Amino acid sequence: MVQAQSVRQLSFIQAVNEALRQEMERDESVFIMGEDIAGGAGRPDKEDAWGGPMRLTKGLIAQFGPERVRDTPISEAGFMGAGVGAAATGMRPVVDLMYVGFLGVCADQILNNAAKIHYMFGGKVKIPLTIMTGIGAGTNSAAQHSETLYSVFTHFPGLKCVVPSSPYTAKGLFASAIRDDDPVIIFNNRQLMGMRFDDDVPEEPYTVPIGKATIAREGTDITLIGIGYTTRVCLQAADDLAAEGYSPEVIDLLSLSPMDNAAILESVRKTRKIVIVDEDYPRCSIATDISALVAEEAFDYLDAPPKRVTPPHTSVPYSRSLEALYVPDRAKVVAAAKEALE
Amino acid sequence: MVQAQSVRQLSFIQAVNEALRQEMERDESVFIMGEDIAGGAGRPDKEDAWGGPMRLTKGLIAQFGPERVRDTPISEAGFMGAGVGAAATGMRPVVDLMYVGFLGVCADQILNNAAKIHYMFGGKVKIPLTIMTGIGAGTNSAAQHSETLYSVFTHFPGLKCVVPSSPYTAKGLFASAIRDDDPVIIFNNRQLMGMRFDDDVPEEPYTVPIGKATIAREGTDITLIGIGYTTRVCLQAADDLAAEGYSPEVIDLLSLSPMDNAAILESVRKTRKIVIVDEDYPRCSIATDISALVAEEAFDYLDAPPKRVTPPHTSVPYSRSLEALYVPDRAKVVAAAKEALE
Amino acid sequence: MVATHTDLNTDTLLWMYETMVVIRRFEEQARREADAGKLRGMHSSIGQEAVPTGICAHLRVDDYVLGTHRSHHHCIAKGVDMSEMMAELLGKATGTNKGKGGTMHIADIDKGMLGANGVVGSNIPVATGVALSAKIRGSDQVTAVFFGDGASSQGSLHESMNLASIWKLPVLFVCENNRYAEATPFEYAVAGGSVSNRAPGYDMPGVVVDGQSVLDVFEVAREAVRRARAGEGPTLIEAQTYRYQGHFGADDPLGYRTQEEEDYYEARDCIANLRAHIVGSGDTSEADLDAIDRKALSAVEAAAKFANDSPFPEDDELTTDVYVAYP
Amino acid sequence: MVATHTDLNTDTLLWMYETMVVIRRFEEQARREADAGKLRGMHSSIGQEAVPTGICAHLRVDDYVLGTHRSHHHCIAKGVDMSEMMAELLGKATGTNKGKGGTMHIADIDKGMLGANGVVGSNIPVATGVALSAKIRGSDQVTAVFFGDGASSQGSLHESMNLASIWKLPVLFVCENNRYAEATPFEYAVAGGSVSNRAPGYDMPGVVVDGQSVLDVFEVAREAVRRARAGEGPTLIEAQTYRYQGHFGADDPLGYRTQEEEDYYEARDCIANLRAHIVGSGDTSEADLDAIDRKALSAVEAAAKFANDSPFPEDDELTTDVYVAYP
Ligand SMILES: Cc1ncc(C[n+]2csc(CCOP(=O)(O)OP(=O)(O)O)c2C)c(N)n1
Ligand SMILES: Cc1ncc(C[n+]2csc(CCOP(=O)(O)OP(=O)(O)O)c2C)c(N)n1
Ligand SMILES: [Mg+2]
Ligand SMILES: [Mg+2]
Repeated sequence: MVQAQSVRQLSFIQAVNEALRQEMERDESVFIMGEDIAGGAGRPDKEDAWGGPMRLTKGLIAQFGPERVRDTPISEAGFMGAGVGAAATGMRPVVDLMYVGFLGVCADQILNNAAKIHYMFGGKVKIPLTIMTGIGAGTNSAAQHSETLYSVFTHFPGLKCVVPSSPYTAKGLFASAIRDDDPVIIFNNRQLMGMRFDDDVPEEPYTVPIGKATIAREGTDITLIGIGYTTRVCLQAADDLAAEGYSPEVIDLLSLSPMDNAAILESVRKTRKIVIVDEDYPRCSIATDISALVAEEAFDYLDAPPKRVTPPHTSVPYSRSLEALYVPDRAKVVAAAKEALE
Repeated sequence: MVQAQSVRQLSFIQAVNEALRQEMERDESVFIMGEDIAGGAGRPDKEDAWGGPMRLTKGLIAQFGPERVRDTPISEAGFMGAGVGAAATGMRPVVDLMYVGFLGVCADQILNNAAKIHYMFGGKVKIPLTIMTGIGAGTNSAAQHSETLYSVFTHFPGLKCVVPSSPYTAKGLFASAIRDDDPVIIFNNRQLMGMRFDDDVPEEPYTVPIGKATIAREGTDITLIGIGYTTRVCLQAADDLAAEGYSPEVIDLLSLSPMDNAAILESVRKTRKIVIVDEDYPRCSIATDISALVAEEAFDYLDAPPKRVTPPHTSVPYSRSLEALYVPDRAKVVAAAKEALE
Repeated sequence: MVATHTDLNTDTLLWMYETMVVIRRFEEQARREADAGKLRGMHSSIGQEAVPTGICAHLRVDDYVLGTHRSHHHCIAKGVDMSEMMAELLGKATGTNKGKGGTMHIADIDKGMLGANGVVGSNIPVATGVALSAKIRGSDQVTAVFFGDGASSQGSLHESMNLASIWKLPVLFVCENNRYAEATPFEYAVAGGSVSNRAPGYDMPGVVVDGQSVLDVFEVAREAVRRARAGEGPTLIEAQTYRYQGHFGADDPLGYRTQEEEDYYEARDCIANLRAHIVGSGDTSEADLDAIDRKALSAVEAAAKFANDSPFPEDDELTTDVYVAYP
Repeated sequence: MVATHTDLNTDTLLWMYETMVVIRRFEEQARREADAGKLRGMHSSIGQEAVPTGICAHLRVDDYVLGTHRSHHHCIAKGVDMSEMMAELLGKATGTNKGKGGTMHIADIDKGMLGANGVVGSNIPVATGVALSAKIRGSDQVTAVFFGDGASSQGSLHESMNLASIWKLPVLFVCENNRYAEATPFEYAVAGGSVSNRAPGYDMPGVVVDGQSVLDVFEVAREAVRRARAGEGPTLIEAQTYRYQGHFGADDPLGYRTQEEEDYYEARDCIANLRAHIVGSGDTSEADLDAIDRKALSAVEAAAKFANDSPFPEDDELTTDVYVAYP
C-alpha cells in the first residue's frame, strides 16, 4: 500500500521545532530562552550540544545564533521575569520552563506580572510572551517531575493555556501562541513526544486557533473529552466502545483558557452523557471546571451525571508499578463511559 | 437588655492572637516566623513595633522572645523553606505569608516540598507546618494584594486548607492546624478582620475540626455555601430570602481540603438546590469543585442546575468603583438563589 | 519630557530642584487625599526624592525605569504626568492606568515608566528583561530598576545580577536603602550591613552613595549610565536615604526608630541641601527658586483638581483589559 | 553508622577510602540497572565521591545532610543503607522511601539524610530551616546541604545565605562545582567564575577546595563544622570536582566538553589519589585496600540482589502517605 502523497508525518518534537523555526524566520522579534535549549553555551565549537532536554530546540542556534537562542543559568524567576520585560518592550520571547513543576520557582513572574500587567496598567502594555513547558506522568520521574498543573494556570485571569495533542496541533498552536498578543502557555505532554502519529503536518506555516476545540471523532451516544495525552486515551477508549456497538464522540479540547464552551455544550446536548478524562490532580481542576460547566449549562439535557476520570488526590509516585495505576488509561475511560451509558 | 453572661466577644484578630498564644504556651516546639510579626527586630527596646501587618501576632514576642517570634527578612522562599526544614526536624512552625499573592515567590517550597515530602519519602517524614496568609479583595489594594487563591492550594495533594469565617472558627481552626501533623494553610480574609461578630469565643483552648463544615443556618428550600467572608454574605442573603418567605440553609464550609462532601451532599439532597458563593477566581476553582461534586453525586436530587456566584474571570481592579462590582455581595446571591428557586 | 543631562550646568540643577520639589508637593497632596479617605495604604517617598532624580537626570524618554510599591517619585522623575498619577491614586478613569492599578502599579510606557510593582523584588527580573530586549534589538536604551533595602533579601535580585553580569546588560540596579523594610531595621535583615558589597561577587561594580545628596547621586549615575549605554554592563548602586513618614502612612515610625535618627536625616534634607548649593553657587537667586516652588505647588493643586473632578471608570471596565483579545 | 572523625588517623583514612569505593561501585551497579531498563534518568555521582565523604567524615548520625537530584553519594556518605537505596531506585516496597520517591528523592531521617530533591536549589532553604530548628532546640547538630554550580544561580541560595548569616545558623553550604549544569559550562553561567566569592557579601567565610582530594575537603570541613557546632555561623564551601559520566546517563558529555578536560580530571581521580596516599603513608598495605575493594563490591552485589528480589509496592500504596491523616 502506498501512503497518500499528501501525508507528511512528523514527530511531536519535529513539529514543535518546525513551528519555532518558522516563527523565528517570520518575525525577528521572536527569540527563545531557557536552560540548555542549545547547550555548550559560550563555546562556539560545542554549540547545540543538547538542543533542549526534549530536543525541541535542536538546530535553532545554528540558524539564529546565541542572541536569539539563548541558554540561561538555572534562574527560572530571573529569566521568566526577563521574558516579561522583553515582551513589554517589543520582543516576542518564547521561554522554556523545562517541567511545569518548576512553576514553583518562577510563579511570581507568571502569575503576578505576566498575567496581571495588561490589566493593572489599564491595557496600555501588552505581554506577548509564550511559555512552553513539559507536563505529565508516565516516565518514572516521581512527584516533582511529573505534574500536569494546567488547571493552576487556567485559574488565573490574564493567561491563555493550550495543550496540543498531536504534531499537527502542536505546530499550529505554537504558531498561534507566538503570534498572540497575550501571554500563552503551551503544555507539552512528555508521553506524546515518544508516540507515533499519522497526521499530516503541512510544511508551510499555519495556525490552529486558540480557544477552539476539535471533534477528534464524531459520535452520538456519549462525549469523551480529552486534553493533550488524554485525547489519545479517549480515542483508544472510543475504539473499544465502538467495538461494543456504541457511538462515542471525542472532543480534543486543545485550549483551556479560553475554553470552547460552545463545542462542549453542543456535543453534550447531542449525546446527553459526558466523561471528562484529565491527568491533572482532581481537586479544583479543569475536570471539575468542565463538569460544572456542563452541569450548570446543559442540566436539562443530561441523561446521567457528568463523570471524571482523573488520578486520585495523590502526588505522583515513582515506582512504575504505582505510576501505571495513576495515569488515566483506556480501561478506566471505558468503564466510566459504560457506567454513564447503562 | 443585658448580654448573656457566657458570651465572650473577640475580634477576628484577637481570636487568632489568642490561639497562637495558647498553642505556644501548650507546646514549646511551636514558633512563628514572618515579616514584621514583631517589628523592630534586633532592637530590644523597640520590639513588637508592629505585631504583624494585621496585628495578629501583637504582644507575642514579649511573652515568647525573639527566638520563637522571629522576624524575617523579605525572603519568602528562604523562610518558607526554613519552615519546612524545621517542621521535618521536630518543630511546629507557623509561617506568616503576609498576602496569598506572595505565594508566587515561595510556591516551590509549599508545592514541591511541604506538599510532597511526606509522600515522596514514603511516609517517614512529617511536615507539621502551619501557614497563615491574608486573602480577599475589598480593601482597594489592587490586583497583587487582593487575591484569594485557596483553590490553587486545594489542587495540591498533601496540603490541607482551612478558611475561618468568624472569631470562634478562627481560634479553633488555628489550634487544630498547629496540632495537625500535615501542612495546613489558614486563609484569613482581610474584610473579616474589620467586622464585628457576636459569637462566643471561649477563653480556654478548643479546636474546630479540620474537614468539617458547619450549618450556619438551617433551612429546607435551598443550600447556600459560603467560605470565610462569603459565609457572611450568604447569611445576609439568607435574611433577605427569609424575608421573602423562603427557607435557606447556609453551609459554612470552613475546610476546603479535606472537604466535608457529606455535609454538602446531605444538605443538597434535602434542599435540591444550591448556590455556591466564592471570592476566588472562577475557573478551576473551589466553586467548580463543589458544583462538580454536587452534579456528580447528587444528580438525581437536583431540581435546578447548581449555581455559582463568583467574581468574573478578571484580575482584581484598584478603583473602588470597580472593586465594589467584583466581590460577591448579598444582592447577587439573592438573585442567583431566586433563579434557582423559581 | 525629561531632559538628558550629562553636565552639571544650571539647567540640570534647576531641573533636579524642580523635580524634587514637585515630588514632595505631590506626596503631601497624596497624603491629604489619603487622609480624606480617598485612597488607602499609600507609601510616601518623601525624603527619598534625590535618588530617582539624580538617576533619571541621565535618562532619555526612551530609557526605562521600573519601581516598587513606593514609586511616586520614580514616576515623576521619569516624566509621568502628575495629573494622571493623582487620578490613578483616586481610582479614576483618567488615571495613568485607567484606575485599574492604583498607587502601587502606576505605569506609563510612553514615558518609559514600566511600572511600579507591589511584590517586593518582583520588578528586578523584569527590568533585566527590558535591558535584554534593548540589547537584542541593538538599541542603546538604558534601564534603571529601583528597589528597597528590604528587597535586597529577595532571590530575584541575585538571579538578576548574575544574568545581567554574564550578559553585560545595560541596567542599573538601584537600591534605595532607607534603613527600614516596614518596621524591620536594615542592620538586622541584611547580612554584612551592605547591599553594594554583594556586587563584586557578581563581577559588577557596587557603589555606595549619599542618597540625600542629589549631586552625589548624579555623579555616580553618570558613570553607571555611561557604562550601560556603552555596553559595558550593569552597576549596583546603593543610595543611603530615609523615608520621613511611616511605611504606609498609618504606622508610627517612632515605634521602631528613634527621634535622633529622624532628626539626623531631616537635617540633611535633599531639597534644602540642593537649594543651598544652588544659591551658594551664584547664578540663581532665592526668588527664582521660590518661583519654582510656587509653580510646583500650583501644578500639584491642578493635578488634585483634575483627579477629583474626573469620573470613576464605567462599570464595564471591570472586565476589559484582562486580555488583548479573548474570543 | 557514620563515625565522627576529627583526626586524620588511619581509621578515618580507611573509612573515607571505603566510603568512596562503595559509592563508586554502587553507582556502577545503578548504571547497569538503568541500562537494563529498570530505572530511567539516573544522575551518577562518579568522580565526585570525595566531596560528601570529606564532609560527612565530621558529621554525627544526628547531624543532617540534604542533597540534590544527584545524591547517591551524599546518602552513602551519610550512612544510608545501600540495599534500601538500590531497592528505591528500582521502585520496590523495601526501598528507603517505599518506592515512592526514587533516585531523586532518597531520604532516611534516622540516618540524618533529609532527602535528595529534584528541584534545583530547592533544598537550600530547607536545610537552613533544619539548622534553625537545631538552634531553637538548643542542640549542637550541624546541617550540610549540597548543591551544584548550576544551583548557585537560584535565588534560594542567596536568601538562605543571608538568613543563615544573620541568624548565625549551624549550616554548611557545599557547592559541588563539577563545571557543568547539564550541558551548560560553569564559566558561562556563573558571573565572576566563582561561587565562593559570593560569601563575603554575606559576611560569611567562602572557601574553595580541591574536591578531588578528600584530604583537602576533610580539612576544610573540619573548620566549617567546628564553626557551625560552636554557634559561629555558616560557611560556604566550593569544592571543585567533576562528574565522569553524562548528566543523566544517556547524554554524551563530549558534545559540550573536551577529551582533554575529562582526561585531566580522571587523572586526578579521588579514589586513586587517596589510595596512593594511604599506601605511601605506610600503615596500610595494598592488600588491605584490595580487601576493602572486594568487600565494597560484594556489598553492592548483595544490595542489587536484595533490590531485584524485593516486591513492588502493593497497589493500595498509591494513595497512602499523602497525608498523615485525612478524614
Ligand atoms: C514578596 C513580598 N513580600 C512582602 C511584601 C510586603 N511588603 C510591602 S513593602 C515591604 C517592605 C519593603 O521594604 P524595602 O524593600 O526596604 O522598601 P521600602 O518600603 O523601604 O521603600 C513589605 C515587606 C510584599 N509587598 N511583597
Ligand atoms: C528548578 C529546576 N530547574 C531546572 C531543573 C532541571 N535540571 C536538573 S539537574 C540540572 C542541572 C543542575 O546543575 P548543577 O546544579 O550544577 O548540578 P549537577 O547536575 O552538575 O550535579 C537542571 C537544569 C530542575 N531540576 N530544577
Ligand atoms: Mg526600605
Ligand atoms: Mg554542576
